[in-house]
Amino acid sequence: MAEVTLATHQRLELYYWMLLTRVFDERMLALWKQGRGVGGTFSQRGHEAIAVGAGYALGPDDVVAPMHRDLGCYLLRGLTPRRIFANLLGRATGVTAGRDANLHGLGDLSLGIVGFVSHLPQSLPTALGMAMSFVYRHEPRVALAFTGDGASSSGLFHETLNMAAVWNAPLVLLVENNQYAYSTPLHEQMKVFDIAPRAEIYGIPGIAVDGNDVEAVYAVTHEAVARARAGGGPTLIEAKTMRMLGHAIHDGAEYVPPELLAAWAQRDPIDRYRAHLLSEGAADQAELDEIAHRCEVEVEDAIAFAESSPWPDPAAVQQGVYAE
Amino acid sequence: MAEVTLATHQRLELYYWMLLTRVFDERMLALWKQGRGVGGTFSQRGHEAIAVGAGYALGPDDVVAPMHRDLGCYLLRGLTPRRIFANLLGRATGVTAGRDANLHGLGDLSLGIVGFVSHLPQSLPTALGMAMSFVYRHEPRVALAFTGDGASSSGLFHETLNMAAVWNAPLVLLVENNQYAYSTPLHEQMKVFDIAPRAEIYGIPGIAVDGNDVEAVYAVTHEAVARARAGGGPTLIEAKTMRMLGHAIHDGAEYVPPELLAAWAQRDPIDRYRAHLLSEGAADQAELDEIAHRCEVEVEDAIAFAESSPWPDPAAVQQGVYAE
Amino acid sequence: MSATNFGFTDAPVEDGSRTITYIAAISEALRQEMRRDPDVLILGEDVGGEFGGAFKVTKGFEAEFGRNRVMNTPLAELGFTGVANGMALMGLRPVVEMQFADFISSAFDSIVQFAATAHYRFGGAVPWVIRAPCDGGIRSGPFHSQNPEAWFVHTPGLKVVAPATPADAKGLLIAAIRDHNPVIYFESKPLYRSLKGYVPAGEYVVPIGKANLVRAGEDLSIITYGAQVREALQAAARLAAQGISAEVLDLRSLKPLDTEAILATARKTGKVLVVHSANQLAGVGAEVAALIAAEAFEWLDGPVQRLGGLDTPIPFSPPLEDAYRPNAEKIYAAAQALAAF
Amino acid sequence: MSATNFGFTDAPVEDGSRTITYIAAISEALRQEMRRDPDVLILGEDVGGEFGGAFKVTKGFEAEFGRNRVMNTPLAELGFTGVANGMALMGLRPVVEMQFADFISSAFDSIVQFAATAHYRFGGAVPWVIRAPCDGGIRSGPFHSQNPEAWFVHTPGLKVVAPATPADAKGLLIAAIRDHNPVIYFESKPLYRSLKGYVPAGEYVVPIGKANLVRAGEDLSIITYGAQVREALQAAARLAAQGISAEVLDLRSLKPLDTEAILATARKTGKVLVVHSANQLAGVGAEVAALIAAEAFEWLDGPVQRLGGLDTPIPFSPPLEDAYRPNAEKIYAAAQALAAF
Ligand SMILES: Cc1ncc(C[n+]2csc(CCOP(=O)(O)OP(=O)(O)O)c2C)c(N)n1
Ligand SMILES: Cc1ncc(C[n+]2csc(CCOP(=O)(O)OP(=O)(O)O)c2C)c(N)n1
Ligand SMILES: [Mg+2]
Ligand SMILES: [Mg+2]
Repeated sequence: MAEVTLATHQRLELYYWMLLTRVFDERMLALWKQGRGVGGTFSQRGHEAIAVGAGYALGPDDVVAPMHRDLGCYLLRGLTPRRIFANLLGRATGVTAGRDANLHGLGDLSLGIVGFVSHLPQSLPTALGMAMSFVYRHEPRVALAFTGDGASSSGLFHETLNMAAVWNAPLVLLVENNQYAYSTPLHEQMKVFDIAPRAEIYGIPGIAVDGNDVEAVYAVTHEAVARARAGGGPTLIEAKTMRMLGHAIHDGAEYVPPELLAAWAQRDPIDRYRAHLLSEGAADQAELDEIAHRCEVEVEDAIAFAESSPWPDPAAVQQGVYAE
Repeated sequence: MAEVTLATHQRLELYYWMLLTRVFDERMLALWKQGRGVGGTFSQRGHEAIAVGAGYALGPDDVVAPMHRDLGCYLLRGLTPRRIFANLLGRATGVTAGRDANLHGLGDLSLGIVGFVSHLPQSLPTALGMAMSFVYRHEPRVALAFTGDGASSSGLFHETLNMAAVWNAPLVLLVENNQYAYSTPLHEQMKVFDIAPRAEIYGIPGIAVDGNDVEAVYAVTHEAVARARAGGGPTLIEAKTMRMLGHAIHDGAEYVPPELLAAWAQRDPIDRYRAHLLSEGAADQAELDEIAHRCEVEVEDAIAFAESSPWPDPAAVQQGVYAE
Repeated sequence: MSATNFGFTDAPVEDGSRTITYIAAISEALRQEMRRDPDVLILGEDVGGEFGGAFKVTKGFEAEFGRNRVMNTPLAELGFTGVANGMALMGLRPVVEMQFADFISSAFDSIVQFAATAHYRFGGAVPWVIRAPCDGGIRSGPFHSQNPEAWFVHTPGLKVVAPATPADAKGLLIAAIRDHNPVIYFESKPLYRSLKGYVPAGEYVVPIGKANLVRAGEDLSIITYGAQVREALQAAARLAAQGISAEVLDLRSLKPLDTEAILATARKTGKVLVVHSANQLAGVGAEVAALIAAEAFEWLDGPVQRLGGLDTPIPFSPPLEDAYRPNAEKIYAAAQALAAF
Repeated sequence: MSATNFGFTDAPVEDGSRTITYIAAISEALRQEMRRDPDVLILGEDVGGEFGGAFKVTKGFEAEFGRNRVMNTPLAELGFTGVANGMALMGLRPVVEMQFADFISSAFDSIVQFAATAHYRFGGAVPWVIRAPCDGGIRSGPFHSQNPEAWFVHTPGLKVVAPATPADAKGLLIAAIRDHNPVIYFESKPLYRSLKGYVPAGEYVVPIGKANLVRAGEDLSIITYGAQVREALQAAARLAAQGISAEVLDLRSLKPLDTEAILATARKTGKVLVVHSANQLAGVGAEVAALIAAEAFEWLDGPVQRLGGLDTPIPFSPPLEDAYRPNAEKIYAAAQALAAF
């Protein structure tokens, strides 16, 4: 694996984005339990290091196609907690102005983000197309796409990797292997539980990484992004983690063995990184507390903003179907 | 590779089916050039050993989903030259009674053959479903599916292999790697030109075989079928060959380098097998001539039958859309 | 929402009938058919284990029927629907659960190219059922609210049904499982737990292809299906209070359509409003309206009207979704205008 | 068949116009747009190299524009249409060739779920064109003859066009490429080399959404598109010989429909026959007929009639395909019956 050379302020940024994700997620779930949510929403717990570590490895002109567990990536790419929370509540001020639900559709091309589409894994060929537009225009830009272990069973996973390899596309495809697709465990999805080695049949690099180690995720993604930018073609990254809560807000995940969750809880990406930062002296407790406070304030502000935001105007329901 | 133990009469059968395919193909192309064909049709030259060698490895209760270069397999499974030629000419006596074109739709479930559907590679999950019905009913039967290098780029290839592996299905999936998908050469389709090793990522055996050696194709398929029947799960076979004529009747294949064709012509599966049989003393020239004569007669008979067969009754056009 | 039978006239109470929810009726039909016929099996994402599907329709099924008959699939709709094709060709009767009807588009080729044509082409019967939880009004956004029935009604070789009541949910599902053809069964999510009705306990088959006149009337006909039947009945009740007598025809079967029943009601009242949740443009309602316009022309006392979803993706936010979607209120207004024509 | 302009009135001869085939007009439009706009590129199976596509529409393109702009794809419609989505989001203007319109079903999700919704959901414009060689009558069987436009007309967020003449083939393709939305362009294979017509040499744009009254008449209207326009004109000529004056409206654009032109002709003649090659049941003709039935009710002097393909897979054998498919003869008979109503 590549050497990580992160400055202290960058490390604190990683910590901040992970924690912001966590706080956002917790407050979101709490709100839903109080009946203040609209529709359903996806849990993020366990995915913070992946979404943040990988997203952080991109340059400002790169583009990303996150999935439904990548709140951290949306946030660090510049979608504010306000805009996202307002989207969750279907408000006019949300990213999609009430048109798409929860973390779907959170696209903002000015921030280089493609809106997520439910049909998995549609984002993959989309990201490849974006990558190919960079080749077409000789731009030194890279596309990063996220997907899940579940979606890796879909044909589009193969079609995308195959075309990316043939075309030597500047694409990084990251699989968040969280052991489950909804209620379906890995062994009912695939016979070989390692996904990174699939890269071999496409003739591209495939790298597995601890998905609960934010700096490791950052490092492998950074390396893959650099390779892609330099004309070295696509990389498949598999980040292993565990989905620590239900698939979505209504799901109690009774089908997950408690021992498994208990074991992974020991490896919580945020707790681990906090301990790491403290032990390395990158930050003291006061600094970390200040970050935590900042996250709390931001999320509270976002909720207040969202809840007091106007509903979309029903008269505008047919606007925007077509680009003018 | 497994030992081949074929009796002399079996070897002569292999030769007969290959030659019947060749003669059928040649007469078919000639007829089309004379303007006596209806619609288009696919060339078979180069694929005889694969279609015949693999098909011959099945037991009578096994099922097969051939593709558009597997005339030999259709024939040896019991579709007569008459029924197939009548199908090519859209006659009421054809396999599909004029409903489907050329080698599409050549299904006869009483012979364990699934009709080919154009959308590639739809036959693969169909064959997997048939295989799973055998598991469901505890029947010692196997499904064999053929597909091309081109179709191996499609998502269904991955979806089928993945599910077959997870479910340990009695499925043999054979890729006829003939270097081209229509006009598109291998290097525009995939970065790694060997397809058999893809089996590894699914945790199943993957075997490459010389697709112009009928006994070799028979041997690997026979072994895979036996393994599947014994509960050993699926196998991926890659049979390497060359499509020696155009994609279909109208295609001159000017995009194929002549040297490539010339090189492969040296390895013609039928010429090779003829020489092999003679050199091994399995047959003398008179016997082989007799077989050739039989093939000529059968194909001429099939053409005469087809050309003199009635057209389907237009009043029946809406019959058979639904099963009663 | 607690379950009620809303404006429905209760189905005739047969021996052993009980009042159960729409979703319970679906489960019951599946369980009964699996007990009756060992060739019936279930496959789909998350249908097995303790979990029993995103909507818990098959909860407890794996325990009763075993893994062989309740198959969890990987996320691969095109592939596992193709698997159902192969199983069905061999005489099994797979019931495929799409997690949401929206994802049926991922299985499109396996349905419209293979399953729909196999019998016509080579006599291969494909007796599967796809269960597709459809429709919205429950704030689930553009990808968990779709009503894609028109694509399949337009496709030769398929059958399509859409139950509006618990009894029909049971009877049409049993009919679909026993049918020798590929049948897409659109079950309306908004009715799952909010609609109760009498459901016969034993074998109960509602024949595919027969509409149901759920309310007789004189002044106009509302022709609809699925979740909009409930809305239409509510609208009809309000219209009655205004002295307008509306007939409500529940199509139940969308392919084949019950052209006789459609034309009978059109000829009887001379005024027709066709309603569905799917977007109106080139929806199933267009076929119904065109059929009436062609075959009941001389009986018409007013233009055949349609009310469907707008021609936009289905929006998430409550005010937008409400603007998008037909409901009792909008049906009432459209029917009133038509009556006044 | 040698190319003729059949029953068409030649388009007005502009400076530099020439008589060319329908397929040459498609090639010309593509080449001109690629010369004009460096963001226009082509992708699809076998479109590159010396080969230039199954129908040779892009023959010579790779030599002129390079591999970057004429991309051969692996056999993966869902994937490469998804690639076009991504390229289009970044401002390129990919023109995707489906080898046959039939294979568009393999790309379904990338079209109906992603491309169709991206702008509504997050403002992502997807300015691609899919070229889909459709229609039959040329003995190519169930999988090389399909007319799948109804699926897409029913899908919010798409545009759909279907040229009937060489001039429109050019003008609509240029309009489609310049449109900021996903446009599916159904080109009629049976017209490729059998139909010639005047085509303006330079930039020539036929606006999407405008129908074309190709023949004026008094007694009835035939509304159609694609290859059936030629058939309708032949029928109209025969009708004229019988003293029946038929108006022929070529829709050209199926989504959006030119409702104004449709209603104008319906109101003018009071009798309408809607014709298309696609199977009739729940086809685009149903929408057109339903629209007329609702909005031109008081002007109608006879039932709106439809003539489309049968509700079967498209059969291969000549007598079966001829029985399946509308043609001038059948249009003539249906129009005559309608005129006599
Ligand atoms: C084509 C398709 N089928 C079904 C679904 C429903 N669905 C949503 S998420 C999900 C599981 C996805 O698992 P995975 O890819 O592992 O992502 P995770 O949720 O575990 O992060 C399923 C089946 C979908 N979104 N798309
Ligand atoms: C989904 C789909 N797209 C396109 C086609 C058109 N098509 C027919 S055969 C073919 C090439 C297939 O190549 P391969 O799988 O290698 O088989 P081969 O013809 O070489 O034997 C193509 C593109 C098709 N049949 N199905
Ligand atoms: Mg997962
Ligand atoms: Mg090939």
